Amino acid sequence: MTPKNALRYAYYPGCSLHASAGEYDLSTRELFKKLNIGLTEVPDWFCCGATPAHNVDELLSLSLCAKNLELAEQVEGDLAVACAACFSRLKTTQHILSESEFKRQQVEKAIDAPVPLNGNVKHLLDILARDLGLKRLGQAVTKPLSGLKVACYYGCLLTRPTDVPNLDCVEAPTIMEDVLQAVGAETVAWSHRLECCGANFTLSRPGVVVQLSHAILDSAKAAGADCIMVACPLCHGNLDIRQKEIEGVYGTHYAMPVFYITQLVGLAAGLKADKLGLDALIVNPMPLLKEKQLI
Amino acid sequence: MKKKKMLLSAETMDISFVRKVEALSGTSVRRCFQCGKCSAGCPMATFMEHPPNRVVRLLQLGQWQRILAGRSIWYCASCETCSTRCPNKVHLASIMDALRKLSWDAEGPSKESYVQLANKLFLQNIRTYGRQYEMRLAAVFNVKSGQFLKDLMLGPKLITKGKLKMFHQKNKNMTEIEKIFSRIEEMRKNGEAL
Amino acid sequence: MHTEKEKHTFEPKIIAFVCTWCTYAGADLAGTSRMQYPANVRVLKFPCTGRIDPVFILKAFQQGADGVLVSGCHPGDCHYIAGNFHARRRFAAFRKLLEFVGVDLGRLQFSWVSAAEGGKWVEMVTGLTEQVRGMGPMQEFKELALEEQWSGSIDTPELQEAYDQI
Amino acid sequence: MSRIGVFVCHCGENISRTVDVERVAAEVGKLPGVAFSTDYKYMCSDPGQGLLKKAIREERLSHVVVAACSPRMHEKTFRKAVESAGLNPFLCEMANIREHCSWVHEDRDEATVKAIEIVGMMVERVKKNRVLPTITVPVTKRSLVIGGGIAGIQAALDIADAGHEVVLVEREPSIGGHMAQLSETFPTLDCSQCIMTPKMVDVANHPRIKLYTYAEIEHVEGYIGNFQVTVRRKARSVIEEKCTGCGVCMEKCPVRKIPNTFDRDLGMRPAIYVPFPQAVPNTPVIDRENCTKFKTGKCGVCQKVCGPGAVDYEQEDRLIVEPVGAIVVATGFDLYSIEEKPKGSSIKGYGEFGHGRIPDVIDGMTFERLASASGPTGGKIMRPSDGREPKQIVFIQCVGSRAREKGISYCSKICCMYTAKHTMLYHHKVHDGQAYVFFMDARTPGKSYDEFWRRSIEEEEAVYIRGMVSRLYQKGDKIVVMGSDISVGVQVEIEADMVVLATAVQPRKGADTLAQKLGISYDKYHFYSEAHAKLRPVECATAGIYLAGACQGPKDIPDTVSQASAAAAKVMTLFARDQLEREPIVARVRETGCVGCFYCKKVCPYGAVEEKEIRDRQGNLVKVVAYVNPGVCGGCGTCQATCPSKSVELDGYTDEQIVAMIESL
Repeated sequence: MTPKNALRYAYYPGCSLHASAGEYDLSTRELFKKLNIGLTEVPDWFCCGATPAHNVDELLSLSLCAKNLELAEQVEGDLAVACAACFSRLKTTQHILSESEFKRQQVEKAIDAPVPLNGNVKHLLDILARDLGLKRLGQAVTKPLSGLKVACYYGCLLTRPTDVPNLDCVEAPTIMEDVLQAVGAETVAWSHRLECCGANFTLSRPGVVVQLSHAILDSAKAAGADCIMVACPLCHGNLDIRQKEIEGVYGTHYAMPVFYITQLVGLAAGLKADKLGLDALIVNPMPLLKEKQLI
Repeated sequence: MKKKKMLLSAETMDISFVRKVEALSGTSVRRCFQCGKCSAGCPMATFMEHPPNRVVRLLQLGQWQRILAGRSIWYCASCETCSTRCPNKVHLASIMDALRKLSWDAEGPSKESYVQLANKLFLQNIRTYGRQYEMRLAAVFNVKSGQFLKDLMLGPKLITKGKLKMFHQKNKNMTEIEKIFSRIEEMRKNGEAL
Repeated sequence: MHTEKEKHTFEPKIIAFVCTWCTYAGADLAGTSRMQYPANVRVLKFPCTGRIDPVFILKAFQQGADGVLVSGCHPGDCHYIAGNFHARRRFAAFRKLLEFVGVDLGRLQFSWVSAAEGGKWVEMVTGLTEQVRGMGPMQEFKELALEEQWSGSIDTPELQEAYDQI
Repeated sequence: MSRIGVFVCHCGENISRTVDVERVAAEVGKLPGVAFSTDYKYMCSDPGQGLLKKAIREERLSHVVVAACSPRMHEKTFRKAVESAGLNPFLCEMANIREHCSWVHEDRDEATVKAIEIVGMMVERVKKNRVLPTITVPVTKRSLVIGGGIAGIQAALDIADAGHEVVLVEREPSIGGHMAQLSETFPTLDCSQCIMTPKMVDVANHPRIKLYTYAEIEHVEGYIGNFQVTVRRKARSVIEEKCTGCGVCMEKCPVRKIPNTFDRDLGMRPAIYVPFPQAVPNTPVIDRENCTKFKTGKCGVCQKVCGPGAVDYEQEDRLIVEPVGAIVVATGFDLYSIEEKPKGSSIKGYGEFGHGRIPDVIDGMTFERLASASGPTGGKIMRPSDGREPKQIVFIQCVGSRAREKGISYCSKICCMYTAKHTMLYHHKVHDGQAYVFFMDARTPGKSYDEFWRRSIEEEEAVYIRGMVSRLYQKGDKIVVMGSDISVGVQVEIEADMVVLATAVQPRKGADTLAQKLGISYDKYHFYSEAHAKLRPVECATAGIYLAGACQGPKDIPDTVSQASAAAAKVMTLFARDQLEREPIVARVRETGCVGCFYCKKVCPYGAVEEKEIRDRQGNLVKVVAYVNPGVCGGCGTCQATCPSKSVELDGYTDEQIVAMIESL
């Protein structure tokens, strides 16, 4: 039984969380359980279309997102989204369709249903920092992440673009830092928080990803970070999975673990490594966590 | 093509194409005053033969063939840095989307077949499975692009880490997704949608 | 972009009561900027919205107006210090009255348009015209007008006599 | 029966392109009361006016309607013409068929019908127009100048030199404004202080200039020739008459570490201070927020050391009423701030430039203070963070200006020139340094301006890069500038030691509040509006108030000085007469109808309504009625709309006239 005023959300994991980013999904579910926040997965959700869809077919992209928004209406509560790309697409769809009557009519025709435009689409960060609140988040901490120096990486899509009402200040966001500081970690000031990692070129042009992600890893290391924290499966893929390759190309050595936000917050909330899927990370985080006595 | 002299006249400046871009993107092309801030912040500019500001400039001159012939639009990462920082509220990321759509529709010539191929497979996957199936996406991409050995070293590691699932859940509601795709195709056929 | 002009079956008549310092100047600016708006509006210039007697609005409806727009300076910007504040209070009360007698308030719009807001003027006029077009012609007051003749002057012999006796 | 003449203007093609003017003249000619109607190419031209006058005489016209442009444009012109033909000017009205018709519609038929209706409406109105006598009022030959920057100083000196008294009000403790902060000026590289301070001293010594510094406008009433201005003299805590300006108080003040705003916070000042050594008046002021005496009650050092006993902690704000006949507004500008949320502004800051959090990213005015020989560094260019001399310096133009996204779409006009000047000053002071400028366009229209800009490139070796900067970030002790050169089409990255932003020129904070006190209009950015963009660029639409300098729009020093002298000339023109004719648009009370409720008195914004007793021949009080003083009445007509017995009427806007217009539709 959850109390009446408990937080409850419809949950849209997105494709990656059911595949390459399984640990993000796992840690999210476990953390929210621990924090007494209800998550109900939207039944039969579809892919949001991600970048490829809006890249070549806006109508398709809008329709896929609109369909998902419609499906989410079945579940009580605001829509919680974990992936930054899904979040951006769903938000942007709401924005575009509420601005353009013409596009809304087309999309409604395509999905054969009215588009709910007033539902709140929230990123996990928003739920942790604002709905739950930093204070309550702090109270849930059993093992503060003291001594862990984290570079918070926002990437492109979490705060952009300006005209869509979004997560935080578009050029100087602090929401990730706020959350991490609330759970006792130290955050570093660094320059590449908002730079692009190469995104979905990981499939078609991995060379691009290597170049761009290298700059990000370099900047985080220069700022003295122990690890990087992300809130996007694609950013994670590029920084974590391709890290070894980048080291090879540039002859550098980072060994910089890349965590999902829910993994770090979960760790502070006292969740065990197996519940956070830490073993699924390519860059092994265990030496670092042991050194900081967090595990 | 790119070094050929531009002969400007009312006939060679294809403004109807610009109108189409404006309608699709919902943003003004003429408003751009070529300050170059988009190109200054573009993470992909070094990979493009026409930096973003020049793409808009060519568009202003109605020279879309020059844009579509190149790979610039396919190297845009959709990070939206340009749109976010444009002093003039030109939503360049949307213009890029519109250009890609028009190029895609026209089966336009492009030097960038890999990105197009990846996009095509991605959308096919959605149509067939409702969700993205990364293992299949990567495997088919490698086969189709002829890069059989690409990321060969990553594969086994990802599978052991549980990151590439050999089998995946198929969406139970597949008819719905097919309907969306076919309705859109229908609308396009009837000229109701761009 | 040039759009093909639509032909409508009903062209509403809109009367605008505006102050000379802000809204009239704003409408002038719309002109000098060559903005386009529907030709349905007729502008009556007043020194200040404070001068606008609610009776004029009734009169306009009687005379066949389908919509009335009253517009002056933004609060605080009045050339006559505070005329628009008086107007605002007066019209707040007057709206209630109009609603009571059964006038659809969608036909009457109050707004602030400054001398710099040519665009806003165009928006207001276009918006009201389209809105009133959707509502159809205003019938109620036209019938009344036939029965009653209001001269605008109260110098009737009866009244004069009454005053002289005070 | 009235014999109305209607004159329809083509305005070249401006009207006739969309309105069939011949048809308008023909249709209107059929209206009852219209005796004559015609159309002409340019009614406002000399032959056009001649046509009008001739018709009045030959056709014995009783009223005139000119269908042309906005009355705001040419009403005066035509009323004058009518008057010279022997008619009362208020029997002439204008029908606006240009701004309100031909320019805003495309359909010729629709526009013509509308024009006929507009003219018809004015015909009905003019029938009810009455002969109005001109009202004359006396002129107070004193002038108020608001703002003591170069614009206010120039206007005050010109008016005072012409023999009229001037009250100069400045908000800061000293006059001088922004020009006093500048190091050198373009395009001659004159030292700003050297040309400015003599003028400041002239103001202080002028027998006909009354200077109120540390003072603000509290309240303004009245009208052209007869304003009553209340000035608030803020408590300086130092009695100006007693202070000798010896400066001992400032030396002894124990509080020393208050950032000096005059030096853009680069230097420090005590709690009792003058903003800069050449201040006029050279009288200190106590900053009560930071003074120990005011914070804790203890201290009092300045009072103890002051020989003449000028320090007065008890001093309070004083209100002074000054009668003046004309007002010159010269409140100048503020620089746009790139902070996250500039206070009290809807305009966005620059997150991509770090919202002003990187210490060595400064604005142009801060660079002026660094370069100024009398500045906090003695003219040495050094970084605010560590005092090192920057060897790579980057200037970025158009920060805030021409940035619709941030809320400002205008060009600030002065930045191209002062940035060119900055590169020169930098090169003169740091010989082994390199200056880079990121710019979109170089706008250098002005005498010797383009030559100056070219010199900064060709002789002073500044590197100009066409393209805006996307982002700045700190990397170690360097600032990385991410830009692009759009001429070459490649990205540019510079590791700079210092970055100078040419931030936009904005009106002073509170410009809107002052405008409301003065009853003048302003644009959406809060720049004050001139009466006519081309032909009346120094006058406000409100009679008797004139504009000088950057409060009207971004301006450089020569333009500001020219406009200030022009405003002064306008004031002198006004003061050349003893009596002033004013528009007889005033309210009159019909005493027979007035019931003496005095609602009109309550709503009158000018206090023009008085109580008047009516007595019979024996002297018995019959009743008390309202009386409107025509000298004070502003002509808004609020009384008329309020009067329950319809006993007060505004001449020129009577119920009869308005109802006639409504009925014509």
